[in-house]
Amino acid sequence: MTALLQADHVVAGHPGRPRVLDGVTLHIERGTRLALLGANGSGKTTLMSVLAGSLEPASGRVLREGEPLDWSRKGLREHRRHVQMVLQDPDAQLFSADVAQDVSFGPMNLGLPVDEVRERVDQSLRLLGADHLAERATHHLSYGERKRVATAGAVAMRPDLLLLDEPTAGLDPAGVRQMREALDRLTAAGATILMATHDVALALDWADEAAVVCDAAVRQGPVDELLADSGLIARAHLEKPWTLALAAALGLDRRPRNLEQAIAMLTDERPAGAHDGAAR
Amino acid sequence: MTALLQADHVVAGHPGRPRVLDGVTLHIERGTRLALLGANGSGKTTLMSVLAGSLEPASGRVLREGEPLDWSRKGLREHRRHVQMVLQDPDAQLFSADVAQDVSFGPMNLGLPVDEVRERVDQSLRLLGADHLAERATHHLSYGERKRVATAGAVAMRPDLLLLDEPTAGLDPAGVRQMREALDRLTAAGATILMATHDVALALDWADEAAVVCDAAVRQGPVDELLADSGLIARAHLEKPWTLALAAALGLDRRPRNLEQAIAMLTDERPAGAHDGAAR
Amino acid sequence: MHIAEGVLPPAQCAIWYAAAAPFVIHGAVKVVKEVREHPENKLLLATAGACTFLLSSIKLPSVTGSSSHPTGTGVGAILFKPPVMAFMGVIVLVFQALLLAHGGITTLGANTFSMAIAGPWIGYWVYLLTKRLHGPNALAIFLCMAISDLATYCVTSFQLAFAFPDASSGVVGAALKFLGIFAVSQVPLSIMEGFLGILLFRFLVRVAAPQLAGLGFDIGAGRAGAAAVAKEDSHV
Amino acid sequence: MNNHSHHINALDDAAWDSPWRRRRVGEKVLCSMGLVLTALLAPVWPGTVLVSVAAVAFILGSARIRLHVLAEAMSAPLVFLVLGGVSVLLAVGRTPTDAWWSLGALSIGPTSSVQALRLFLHGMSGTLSVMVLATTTPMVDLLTWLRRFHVPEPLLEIANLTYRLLFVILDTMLTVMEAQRCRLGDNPVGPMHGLRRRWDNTAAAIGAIGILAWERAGRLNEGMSHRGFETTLATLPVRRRASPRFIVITLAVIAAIWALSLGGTAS
Ligand SMILES: Nc1ncnc2c1ncn2[C@@H]1O[C@H](COP(=O)(O)OP(=O)(O)OP(=O)(O)O)[C@@H](O)[C@H]1O
Ligand SMILES: Nc1ncnc2c1ncn2[C@@H]1O[C@H](COP(=O)(O)OP(=O)(O)OP(=O)(O)O)[C@@H](O)[C@H]1O
Ligand SMILES: [Mg+2]
Ligand SMILES: [Mg+2]
Repeated sequence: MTALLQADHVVAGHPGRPRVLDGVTLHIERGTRLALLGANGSGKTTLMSVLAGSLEPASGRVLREGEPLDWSRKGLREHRRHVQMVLQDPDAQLFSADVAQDVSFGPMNLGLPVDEVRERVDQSLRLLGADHLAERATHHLSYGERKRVATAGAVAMRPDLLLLDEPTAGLDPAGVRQMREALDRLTAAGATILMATHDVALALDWADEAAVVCDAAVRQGPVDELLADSGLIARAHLEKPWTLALAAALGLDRRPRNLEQAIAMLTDERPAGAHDGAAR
Repeated sequence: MTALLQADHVVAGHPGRPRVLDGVTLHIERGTRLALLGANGSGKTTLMSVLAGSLEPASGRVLREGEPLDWSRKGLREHRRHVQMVLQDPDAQLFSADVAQDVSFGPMNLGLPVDEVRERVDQSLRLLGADHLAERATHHLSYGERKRVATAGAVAMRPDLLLLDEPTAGLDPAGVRQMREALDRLTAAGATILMATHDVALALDWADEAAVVCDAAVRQGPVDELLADSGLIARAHLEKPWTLALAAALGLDRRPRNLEQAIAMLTDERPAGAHDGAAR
Repeated sequence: MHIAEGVLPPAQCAIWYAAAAPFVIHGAVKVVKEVREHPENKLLLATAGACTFLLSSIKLPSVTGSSSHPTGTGVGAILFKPPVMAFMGVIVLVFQALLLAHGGITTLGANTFSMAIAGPWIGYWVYLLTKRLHGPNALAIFLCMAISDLATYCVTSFQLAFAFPDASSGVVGAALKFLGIFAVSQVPLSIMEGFLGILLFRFLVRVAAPQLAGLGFDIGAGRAGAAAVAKEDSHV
Repeated sequence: MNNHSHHINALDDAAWDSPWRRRRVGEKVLCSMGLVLTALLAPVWPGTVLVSVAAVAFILGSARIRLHVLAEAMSAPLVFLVLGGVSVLLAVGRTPTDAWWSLGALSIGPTSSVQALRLFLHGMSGTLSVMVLATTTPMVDLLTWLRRFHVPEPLLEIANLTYRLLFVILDTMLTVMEAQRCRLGDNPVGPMHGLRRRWDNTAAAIGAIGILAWERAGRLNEGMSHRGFETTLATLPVRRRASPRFIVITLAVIAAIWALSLGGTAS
């Protein structure tokens, strides 16, 4: 089993806090949707920086397709063709005043011919539903638009793995929906996505797997299983998604992941009335 | 009926967009919990700036206790004793080296004697559940802690009305819970609160009333009523809170506001046979 | 206070361009060398430039409520050293000319000379001299800020005087006239800027001591520009 | 942060939305600088007036910039020009024999008033000519264009980042100042409107803005390193179509101004 990307007993941190992560192991399989959960300051962003090759761990290894990451300039350049990270604050990432120019930054660094760069810029803006923004000034964009453009900048590198730091934070519900549609298009186009978020309902609905950062370590598993674990939830400052909480309160042995499934569960279960479902 | 604060046909905006708000009328009664909803860029923050006396409307009036706001230096000083606003980004409003000093900024500007300032600082940190932070350096605080300290800075002015711009954005679920508890303490202590948020479930659960900014105008009403209005929700880029969506999908004529009420609704409504099982 | 576009005769535009060029090129060479070694310093310099630009839109408190604003070149001179300011000053002046219609392109040389060269250099010399004479830090900062502001305005007055000698008393008379007129706003402003500088550095020492040390502030001069900044930046 | 049209970006906004955005930068520079040089070199009358008329026609007519944007932009240089004009108008010292008016050492005469008028007209026409460029060409386009003159790349990149950071930091600045206003930072209780505290507060605001700006630059640095930033900020060149017609019109207008001015002085 060679994972697309893998962290192996990683210890990493920052000057003031050297062991934010203390022996973290994580497997990201090709094609999964992985949600990264955890309290404020638990180390989600730190872990993503390690995976993106931007923060060298004090010990432990990062492996891509089974090969240890080479932290030299050359090795990192290669790594970034495969793994791209999008930060939470779009302003921390958009340096060019012109949207198309900004998105072209990564492909230009790859030394691609100008025509191919242009094509990639168009395509990635389209995937993010932001093609109409190409000629706008970065500082004229709304927050949600900037988020999408920042993501397009990473997508233009055609990475195998996208690391997204709270891509829906600060967006209005319609913006969240648009971002989710964009992520679905990316997954359909073959990308593997890891998304850090504080929104447990979103994680449950979107992800296949979850990784919870807690006490400087990571617990990985099926998202519905981890989010039903009350002990973990309390320790990691999370909360149970309402669908799971509702099912549990009604004594149903199901794990609906979203509103539709919850409705289905309740309508399935209602006609049968005094059905055993409730009698457990 | 004299509202605590009232906007009367307010037209306001910014140099590039002069009519972000175009004839907005809003009443804030003493003691209400008012949720301010709307899309990104709809003008929630702009409206709060007008109410706080930071942005003078092009036309229309702001009335406090029925008296039109006097936009002179003196008038504004008086207004800010009664109305305080907390911005979304906590970093931009902490400008002192340590927490206690920062919270004292407002009271010091009121020219209060040092002892009274000290007392206010203690009390407001206590209300926000942040008394243990008093001696810490502001730049060592976590995101959630900074949010609470920034709010304490406004609370120390002992305002009648607090305007909070997305106080729970970016917080982990435990942080959201703590912030809500703090708001409950503030309400118990007599404050009226207006909170801008993108979290419709939170709005429904917390607020009595809602004001939705949409198409440069505001619709005000009971929160459960506005959030059940599908037309308004679509126009304002919102979504129906899951509790309301669930009740509607199940064809129930109820408006549960949170998980507990949803559970109660479902257990009430289920056939008697199932009842005992589920009621555990 | 910058000289508006079109006001200086062509020959004088050329002269001031020529006078400013060596300083600007010197600064630019330094900056290029600096960022070749530390590409990450680009951002710090850009931040300094953006802040200098924006500083001119901050209103200073005053009793009368007039709308004076700081020029900020003194802070830049202390934090980033005059050669760097000479180059960043050009960028800021071009931006002010094209974004605010403040200054101009043909008068860029003259404005650069007064605001980005004379001001920072003279201010910085005074700063060093005060320190050399064991003057207190606050005094050094005050003098640097105030004098770099005053120097800028004196040079500008002379530039205008050369272009428009007084009909009866010639260049000297014109210079006195311009000095007199602009003194109304500039002398109080430079004093205010001096005080502001003291308060600003006091604030920075309280909340950002390590970064200041990283910039070479009060630790010893001689470190070129932003060299040390980048190292600090990683753990800001 | 979008559209923060503080007065800082009225011109910038206009430039981004201008119908001339698609024009080659070189053509716009030719037009603007051609007018500036004409304003500077051609005989004051009627040269400067014709240049002003041509510049306004280009800006309002051809580039369709709204009048109030131009008017607002011109208000600051106008103050300077009026101030400068008045100080040139009033001569000091011995009153010249041909003076029209005098009061003590002050006098107004033909020499000083011609000088003042010259200053004013040159300034007006020069500034309007630069506005042709400023209202139609965003700074990024200009910087990208400068590449072809082999300006060292790092310098252009610094200028580019300065421009981008301007708006990011402006946003921070407005927020910090609003936060202070909310807690009476600009309006404290005390003698002389709390002057002492206001000074402290202003220093704290500027310091806080500086520190936040610094932090943001650090974060942008991090963000860029995530995107593979090593030494240069290479981005896609923008494609633009050349317009011989525009060049011809520009040259014709400038030639006409010269012809009229020189003809005017000859007669
Ligand atoms: N550049 C840095 N220098 C020093 N400490 C840092 C730095 N970045 C993060 N930290 C610290 O490392 C810890 C983990 O931070 P991190 O940003 O990874 O948390 P997070 O899980 O992403 O939190 P959030 O949900 O708030 O984004 C925190 O205690 C934080 O204060
Ligand atoms: N200082 C400013 N200058 C110019 N335009 C501004 C300024 N602040 C906000 N705007 C514009 O005014 C509109 C309303 O902005 P506002 O911040 O009030 O929206 P909001 O409802 O708070 O959005 P969000 O949910 O994203 O916080 C937006 O189009 C925004 O771009
Ligand atoms: Mg994070
Ligand atoms: Mg807002």
